[in-house]
Amino acid sequence: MTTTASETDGPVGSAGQPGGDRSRLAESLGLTDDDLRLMYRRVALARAIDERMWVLNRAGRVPFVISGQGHEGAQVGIVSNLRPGLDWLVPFYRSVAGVLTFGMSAREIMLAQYAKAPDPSSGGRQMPGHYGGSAHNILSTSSPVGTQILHAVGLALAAKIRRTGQVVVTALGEGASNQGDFHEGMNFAGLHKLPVITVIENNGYAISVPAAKQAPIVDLADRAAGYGMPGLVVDGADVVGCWRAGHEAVERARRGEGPTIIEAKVTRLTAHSSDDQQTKYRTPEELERERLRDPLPCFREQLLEAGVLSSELVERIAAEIAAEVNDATDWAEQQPDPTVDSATRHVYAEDPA
Amino acid sequence: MTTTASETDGPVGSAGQPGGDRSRLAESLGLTDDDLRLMYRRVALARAIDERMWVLNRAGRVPFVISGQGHEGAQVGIVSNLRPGLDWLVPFYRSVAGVLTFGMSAREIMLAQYAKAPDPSSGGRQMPGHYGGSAHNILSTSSPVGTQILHAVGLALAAKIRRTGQVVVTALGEGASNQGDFHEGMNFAGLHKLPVITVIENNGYAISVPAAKQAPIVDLADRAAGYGMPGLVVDGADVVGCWRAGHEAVERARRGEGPTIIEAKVTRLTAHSSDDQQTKYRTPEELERERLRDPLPCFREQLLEAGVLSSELVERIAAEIAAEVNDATDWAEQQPDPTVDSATRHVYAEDPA
Amino acid sequence: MATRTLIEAIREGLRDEMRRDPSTIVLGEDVGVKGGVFLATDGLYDEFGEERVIDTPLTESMIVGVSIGASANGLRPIAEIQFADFIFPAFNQLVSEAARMRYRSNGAFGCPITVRAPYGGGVHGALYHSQSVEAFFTHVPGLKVVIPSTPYDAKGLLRSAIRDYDPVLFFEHKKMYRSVRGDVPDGEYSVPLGKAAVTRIGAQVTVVAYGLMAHYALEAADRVEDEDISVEVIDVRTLRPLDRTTILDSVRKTGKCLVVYEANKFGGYGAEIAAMVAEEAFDYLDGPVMRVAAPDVPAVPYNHVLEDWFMLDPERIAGAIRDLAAY
Amino acid sequence: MATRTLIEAIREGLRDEMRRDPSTIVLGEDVGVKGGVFLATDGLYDEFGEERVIDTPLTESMIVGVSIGASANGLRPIAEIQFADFIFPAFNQLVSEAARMRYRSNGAFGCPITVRAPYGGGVHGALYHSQSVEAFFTHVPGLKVVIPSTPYDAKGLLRSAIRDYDPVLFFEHKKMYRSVRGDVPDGEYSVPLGKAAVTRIGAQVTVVAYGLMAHYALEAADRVEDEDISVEVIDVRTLRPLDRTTILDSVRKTGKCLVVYEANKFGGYGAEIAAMVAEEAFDYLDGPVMRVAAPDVPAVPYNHVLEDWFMLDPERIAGAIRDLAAY
Ligand SMILES: Cc1ncc(C[n+]2csc(CCOP(=O)(O)OP(=O)(O)O)c2C)c(N)n1
Ligand SMILES: Cc1ncc(C[n+]2csc(CCOP(=O)(O)OP(=O)(O)O)c2C)c(N)n1
Ligand SMILES: [Mg+2]
Ligand SMILES: [Mg+2]
Repeated sequence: MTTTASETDGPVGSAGQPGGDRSRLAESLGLTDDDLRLMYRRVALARAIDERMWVLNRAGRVPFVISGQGHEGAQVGIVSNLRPGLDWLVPFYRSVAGVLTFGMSAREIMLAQYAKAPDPSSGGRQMPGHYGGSAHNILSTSSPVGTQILHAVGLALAAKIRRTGQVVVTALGEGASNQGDFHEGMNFAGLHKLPVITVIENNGYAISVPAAKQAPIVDLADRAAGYGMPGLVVDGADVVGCWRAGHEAVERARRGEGPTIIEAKVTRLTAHSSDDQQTKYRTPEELERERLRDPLPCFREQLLEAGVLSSELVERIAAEIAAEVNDATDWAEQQPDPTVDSATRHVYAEDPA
Repeated sequence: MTTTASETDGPVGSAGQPGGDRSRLAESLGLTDDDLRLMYRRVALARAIDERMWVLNRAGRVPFVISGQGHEGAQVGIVSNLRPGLDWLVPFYRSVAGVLTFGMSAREIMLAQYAKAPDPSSGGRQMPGHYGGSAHNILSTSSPVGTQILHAVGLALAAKIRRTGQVVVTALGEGASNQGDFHEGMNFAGLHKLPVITVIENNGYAISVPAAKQAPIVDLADRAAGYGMPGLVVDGADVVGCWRAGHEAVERARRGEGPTIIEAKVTRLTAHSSDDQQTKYRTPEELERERLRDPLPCFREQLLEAGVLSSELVERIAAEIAAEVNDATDWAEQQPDPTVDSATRHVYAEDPA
Repeated sequence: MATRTLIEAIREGLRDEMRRDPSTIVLGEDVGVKGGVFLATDGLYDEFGEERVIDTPLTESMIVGVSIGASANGLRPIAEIQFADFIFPAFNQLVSEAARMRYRSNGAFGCPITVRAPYGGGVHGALYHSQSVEAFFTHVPGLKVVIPSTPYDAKGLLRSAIRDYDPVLFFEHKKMYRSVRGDVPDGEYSVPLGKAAVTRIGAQVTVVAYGLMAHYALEAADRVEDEDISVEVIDVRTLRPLDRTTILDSVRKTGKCLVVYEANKFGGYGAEIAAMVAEEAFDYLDGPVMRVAAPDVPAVPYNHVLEDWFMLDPERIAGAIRDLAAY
Repeated sequence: MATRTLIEAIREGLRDEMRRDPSTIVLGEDVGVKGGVFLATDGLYDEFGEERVIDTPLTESMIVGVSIGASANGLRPIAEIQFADFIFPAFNQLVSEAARMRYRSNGAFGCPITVRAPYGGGVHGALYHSQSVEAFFTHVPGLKVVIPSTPYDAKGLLRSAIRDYDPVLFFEHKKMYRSVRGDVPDGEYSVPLGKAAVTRIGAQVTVVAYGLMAHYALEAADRVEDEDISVEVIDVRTLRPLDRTTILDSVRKTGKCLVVYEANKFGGYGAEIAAMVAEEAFDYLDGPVMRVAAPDVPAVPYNHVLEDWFMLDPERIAGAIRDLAAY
């Protein structure tokens, strides 16, 4: 598993006994304990950044939040299998953990949250959550749901034609998977056996519309068969299981054997966005119940039991993350807003050459 | 099975021994021999009208033809299960036999072919093949493929809400089934268990693009499972088999048990349209081979063997059909063209009341 | 008479029509239990049940296409597209199908559907929750396009739209939902489609606008009043079919015309009004037909600095009025 | 120099660019083995193989959406939409995605794709094989829109479109494919985007047109010549970005402007040109800016009587020129 620049000299490297003992769990996955600690750190960091976004919103410091609490396990598990710098990620607005895993820094995410001029996603032009960045091979994303699927398939087509060996991962919600673009994209991907992995992060709701009112089937991954590709269903609270599914799919794509649909059953731990009142359509009991499906504690327990994490290490990581999030927040808040004279730039290419 | 006005005093009624003996075949289907003869007559009539269209085009009498030679068996077999006057048909440009079966007359079809003022489909405003008519519960159809699926689903939604007991049949090509509207429509139909039957008439080509370049799977009906509905595959040359599938689907819909996708494997015996040169992408051998899948002779043989048809009857029906087609052609050709002063009518409702 | 916000007037219009006509249904994303993301349909689910108030899957083409089919079989669907920005997946169904059902069938079939959608900027909606998309539809014969600017008109025009026998696109400015209040009669009334309103009478300059800009135009007119510039303001209300007479009569009187719209200037709806005036009132013009509209960048950027830069305001409109008056 | 039909020039333009730039691919329905329903891509499949000339499934949104993604990963896709009438399923991908990729990413990503589509009436194409859809796209910042009227321009502009770094919609009038011939240089040349052409010099009336109407405008100018009406004709060629200077300079000279377009008049592209002229050349106008365009019915009906009624012809344009000249 590849670590990204910002992570190499992180706490994890220092945490794992260099070349030291290897847990059964890690061994069974062909990973090192450090790899697992890194995955844990990513889940925890994403959560911490995400929670900070909501704090800032409630404090009136940022007007809008849409994020991924409950989705982090699936994103980290799957995206950890990609090669930053080579592969592509085409995220959606819940992909906080996904873009972090693929190389975005906490600072870059906070820049988008504050919509500041240096924001690599859009220079403050898009709403927070619309991640992208050419430096990270993360394609710019828009708001209309489902459109990104076709872009991911197109990236994969180019990868195949140009023989770059790239693999593309894209993510969307279960609601978006009912859009026509999903059908057209999966059909083409299956037809040309393109190296693209489509992750349906099924959190059971499209804003207020429950899964039962969205589609007549329980597992949307079942639709993969109709596109001549494998469809995997994984529990989003089982980070290791998500990694396994991602590993299998990425390897298949890398071998040129074509696309995969992975449906991760996740939970939405927050309202849809800061504009939504979910208590109007979700009961307290349900919200309570859903907490049990939170990937963060589940993964932590698993790694503690496996001896990959110790309570000391958990605390150290938590402290380091807290510092990282504070730094990202303070730093981003101090960055300049985009200037009016920049507003007309980049409607068209500036210097074609 | 219901006959339509134009057919009641047709040759078939007179042909069958009134209340007379019943073939095993008819018995096994719960039909009478007359029903089977009527179906045969519809297939044969559709073919005769269709061939006439092409003759007229080659003779320079009509500028354009798009029609359904090879598709008639599936259309007659399935649509024969509907109740004219109650149910709905949402056809496509190959549905010559389908609309005939559902109540359109040879004259009405020829009016569309000549684009004359009395043409019930569009008053000569649309290209030939865009059948529709409020008198027959045949919804007006357009050229963009796949859009009609959603209209059929909408008709079925209204049928369910208004409790009319109506069943809706719509048809499209396998190429069109890859359009986003198919996905969105099937998902909604399955979700609300709507009384709509979607017939994919798979003739192996979307103009020049062969099935293998359209989708990664062989049987598009397999996609039905992803929409929580049954998917049936039938041989379009087996008219009786198509009737059985249609019967099963219509009964299910009528019982309120929801939609069905029927994929009929048909053959396209002509070029895509009079504008297409199919020899550029289909070999003589293939065209030769495909003739074996022609539903007309297949059905004729079957009914002769079953004793439902006799060679005399076949000839009499042929003669009557020839007369009917001549009458329709001559009559339609003499009808007036639409007038210029009618051109601005019906952009908006004329007298809302 | 009761005072209502724009959203309340729309909600009441929907409720009243659903009570009056059992063939009406409401369908869209989150319109049921949640009552819509702006609460335009709040309460309808409880009153009319899930059969007539349908929470649909996240599929706009289906929402419109199914409405078209249902309208051919005895229903009068009122569809909500959650944001006008998300109407594009349904573009083919609206333009190729809804708009032409009647014409292509030579009058055999109609398409009595209403498609509501919140539009407009100034709410931190950024590129995809702020657009003014009217020009994509006003060019389409067979469609009707309505943009109300007051609670009174919103309820009255919505009633007419729902009762209309043709497809009507009904765009509601989301910034006005709660910021604009006005009197709405308690009883039954409706405002006919196809009629513009002269919302301020003046002598020197005619300002033609709609939606939020119809308000800003009035504010701008106030600002220049004490500079002795007399402005007549016309609220278009129905963009298609357009009430040409009211606009032309006004311009023939004032001799000057300013068209204001929130959308991108190039190729926007205001271009049609300007072109019509330039063609049909030429002899009466004492100055160029001017347009004030949004800059030609894709849409409203998110950051407040950029958003403020993008959005028109009364002062910019007043500036154009001064220029035109001084011409 | 060699004489070419419009379709031959386009085919050569595609072939030459594909030979020059290995990152170009062609994709669309029937563009491969069949060579396109109008044979615009005939021969490309044999020369470049099925990897670079892709017969796609019947899915327009995919064709455009996949082109967008491929263009972000090193390819220059040239997509064909079989008929402009069928571009609407891809509307969301074109307007929400292709047009905004650069702006929304603050310049990080571009979208160098070319989308070709045959448009226009007069070929018995009826409601869905005859449309002029340009106005739906010329309103969109981020898109470029080109409509050539001669083989020379078609090849030269197509080259520029393919080499451009932004999404270009390239509309070709299907009636002109084989009916219009003209000289095309053998060697390498290109025609820049964003420049209109004065195709006839005159003094009294400026006629602005594009596509088939650019030819009809010239014919109309010939007809009124011996009535001593001197007409200047401008072929817009690139509708967005528009060459305002060439048009305004001409109108400031002639004092009269007629805009001709094949699409429905109301809200059509010509409205923008008329509005611009009325606003920026007002002081020079000796008559109203007039427009001649199609009637406001959904599209061209099929029956020849109705089709002839719908379509503009040189005589109708000449009539408008006479009115304007006499003004
Ligand atoms: C085409 C389109 N229609 C509507 C919306 C408004 N909208 C934003 S998110 C959302 C729900 C998405 O649900 P899902 O795909 O399940 O993703 P989730 O938010 O649950 O992760 C909706 C309706 C949109 N962004 N795009
Ligand atoms: C949206 C759209 N795109 C393209 C076309 C042009 N076109 C007409 S028929 C056709 C092929 C249809 O193939 P299929 O759906 O298999 O039906 P078939 O003609 O084979 O019966 C195409 C591409 C169209 N009518 N609509
Ligand atoms: Mg969801
Ligand atoms: Mg086919």
